[in-house]
Amino acid sequence: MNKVVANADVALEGIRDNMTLMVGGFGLCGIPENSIAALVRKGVKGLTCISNNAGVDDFGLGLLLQTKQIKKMISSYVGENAEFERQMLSGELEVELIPQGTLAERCRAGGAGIPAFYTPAGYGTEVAEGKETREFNGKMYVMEHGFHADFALVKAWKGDTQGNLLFRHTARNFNPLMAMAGKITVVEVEELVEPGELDPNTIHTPGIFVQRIFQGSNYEKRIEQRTTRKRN
Amino acid sequence: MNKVVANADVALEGIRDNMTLMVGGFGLCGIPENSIAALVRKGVKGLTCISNNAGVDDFGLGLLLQTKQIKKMISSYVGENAEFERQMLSGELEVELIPQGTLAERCRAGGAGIPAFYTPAGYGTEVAEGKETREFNGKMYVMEHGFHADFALVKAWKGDTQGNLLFRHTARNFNPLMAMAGKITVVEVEELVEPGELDPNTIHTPGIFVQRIFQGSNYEKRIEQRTTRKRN
Amino acid sequence: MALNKEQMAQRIARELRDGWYVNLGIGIPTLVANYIPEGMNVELQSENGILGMGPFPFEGEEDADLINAGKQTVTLKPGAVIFDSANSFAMIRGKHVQLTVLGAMEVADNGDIANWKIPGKMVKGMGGAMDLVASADNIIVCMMHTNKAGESKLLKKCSLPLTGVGCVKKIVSDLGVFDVTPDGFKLIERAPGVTVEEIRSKTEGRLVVEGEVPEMAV
Amino acid sequence: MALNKEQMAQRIARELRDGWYVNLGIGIPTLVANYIPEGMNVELQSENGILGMGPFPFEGEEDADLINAGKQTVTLKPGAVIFDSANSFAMIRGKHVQLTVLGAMEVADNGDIANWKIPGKMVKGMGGAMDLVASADNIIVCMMHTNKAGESKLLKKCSLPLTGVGCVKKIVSDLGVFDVTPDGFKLIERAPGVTVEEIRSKTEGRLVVEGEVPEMAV
Repeated sequence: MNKVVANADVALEGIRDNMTLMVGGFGLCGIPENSIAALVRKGVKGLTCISNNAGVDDFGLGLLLQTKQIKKMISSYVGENAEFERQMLSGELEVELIPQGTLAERCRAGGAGIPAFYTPAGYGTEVAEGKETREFNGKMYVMEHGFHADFALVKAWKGDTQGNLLFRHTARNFNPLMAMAGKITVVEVEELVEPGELDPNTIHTPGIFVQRIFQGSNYEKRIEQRTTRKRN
Repeated sequence: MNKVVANADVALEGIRDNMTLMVGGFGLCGIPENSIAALVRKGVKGLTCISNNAGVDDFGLGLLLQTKQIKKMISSYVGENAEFERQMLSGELEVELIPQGTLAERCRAGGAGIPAFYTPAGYGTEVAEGKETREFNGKMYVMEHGFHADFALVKAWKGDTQGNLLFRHTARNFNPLMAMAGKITVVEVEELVEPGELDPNTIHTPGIFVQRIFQGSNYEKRIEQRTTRKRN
Repeated sequence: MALNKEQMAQRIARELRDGWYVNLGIGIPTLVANYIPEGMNVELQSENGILGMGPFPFEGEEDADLINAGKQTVTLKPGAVIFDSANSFAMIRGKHVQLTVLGAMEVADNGDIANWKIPGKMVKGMGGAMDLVASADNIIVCMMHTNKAGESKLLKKCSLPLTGVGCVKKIVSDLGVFDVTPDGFKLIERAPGVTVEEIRSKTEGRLVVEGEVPEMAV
Repeated sequence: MALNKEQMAQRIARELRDGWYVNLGIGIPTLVANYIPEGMNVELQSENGILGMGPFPFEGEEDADLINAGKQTVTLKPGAVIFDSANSFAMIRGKHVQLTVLGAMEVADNGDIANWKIPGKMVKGMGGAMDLVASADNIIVCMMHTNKAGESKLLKKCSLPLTGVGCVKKIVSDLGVFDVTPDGFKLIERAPGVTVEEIRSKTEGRLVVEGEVPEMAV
């Protein structure tokens, strides 16, 4: 079951205007750099992007904001991006903000065939407006729906040709959940290996969730907040 | 954050009659042998056990059926056990059968603070009787609630003193999910290690879900169906 | 001649397609694994937590920690993955498994299936069957056409408690292959030497026979 | 004298208990990590997927794949664990985290909190704050008692869009420590040299003062 494709451009074949994409990553950590670059080259427009953040001005999903390819962002936190702010305030960009845990769970639910679930997050706030609320054991909850995407763009550390994936440190974040919920899940890896090289017991994402995988290149892995301490 | 206790008897302190327990394992694979033995020694009665199976006559939860310590079983498949059958048909034992995927998801949901979710499993069958059903995108679903347990009894392969766990092969099954849902989660391991010995990236169950851990002993690991092929 | 179990498994194997993930139920469905065409990539999912399940182990190499959903000792193929039960059913419920093959006691001509409970007898439980039939888009039932008393198992309406409603898409019985259509069981292949008349006489539910129905190659 | 940020963090650290898992929000709450008492086992959870978060890395050892929820480079302690965002919020929503410390723009005397949105200004988003406040049994808000205009942030009713309702249990401000009770903000400690009168004048919500309120040790 070889799912390897040559590169990001091939991997994104079939992406069209107005599609819904999930894009992995938390901040700039664990984002699919190669696939985002390919989206810019491809020039598809009117995209709805489900991604925890919207990148920074000149990196991550910020690149797709510069080119105005994104119609709508569904995120939990978008505050690192001046172009984002400009487009949002001017009404060019639609934004739906949802709690981070709800975002993660909605991706998992979509991938897991769970159409809806209840969470306490956002009850009593504007996030719950228009949503069904309900009491369980004396506490109020909001009903949230599973998310699906036409394409899920995922970044992994290692992956085998069958699509089994391993993530590294906090670059994992939303990636395994979005991998579950894409109709077509495209994965770029830092290291592409043969089946059997990854320990079956410690694979994070089973290949069944992955449709296309490719060896990524030229990872910048930009750090947003370089915080250090002095050796003493 | 050292969670190590001396043995199963210490680990089960606080278990009382009529409590609800989750017990990990699929068939006899990955069952908490030491904790089950300690329950027999302890003699607590009237237990409700949430476990995929009910063991066999003389092993696994079958041991607690022999001693009539179980009042009710919540399981997906119980067909390997003559004593079980006798108690069920005589009305001594209550049995609630639920679909295996629903059982797994209800444990996860309980542990994850999700009070209820929707699944298609069992719609239109007697499993859905008395349960709320609902249509999403033209398909019918059943609302199921999260499960909680007073104690979750879990078997892991390796675990560190902080309760971080690694499971081996299909002995994983329900164990990580039940670990999430126990008010007190008791884990027995084949190998107890120091913090830092397990790779942070490949730990299956983070220690936050575990309250007590001990080094197990004398694992029988009985095989139910020994199937082999001949060398040729 | 009615098909034997191996032939039924062989016939079902012809439904497999390259790149599919498949869940094979206990019994005859398990035998399908032996007939995956050479060179075709099909990965077997076992709902207790395996993708890429291999054959039984060599004698002496059984591992108590590595069993399939039927509690049999198995092996892992290179590239296999282990996961927990929630993730396993996430795959199943989320329609990531392309084909489910399972046995049944009864199937109705609207696709209802009953395979988990006989009232008054010992109830063993549904295991993962209810999740599988409620979730899969592609379900093949593999079963004998009649029960031991000679009564049809392809019915107008199931008499036993249901496992799932309107979900079965295809049936491979020892007598033939049937698509479940809005008009009932549509006969698409006959077992070698089995007549349409015999099938009709042993099918209680609505049977659709259009034109010449070919004999299957065995 | 009102507390400075470090003193506020120090005071909050006194709320920690051995064996707790704690989520520290961005800003002053992050500083609490520097004051965990010697010998006390407290593990820090970062909602982007770390349990057992360590201090910032030494210069030159930053790892782009290892950041905290504030996108700062961090390290792992021995015994740390990494997990995905769904599991992270499973911990939070499932009440496995014993204490959440976070900042706020406003808190009401019924425990409502607002900290994510100022209408008309740029909206950055709630991140994980709504999940945290809706889920945790034990939430400490750490904030300045008044805003830059000198207006109270401890209110009868929040004026800003809410992050969560009736969830805050305790507030550590630069002027004092308050329990959120059915009767309002109950002053339990004063910052050194800060009078009850000053606190009363800067607290818009209902303030409860019973007997002598001690000064905190700094």
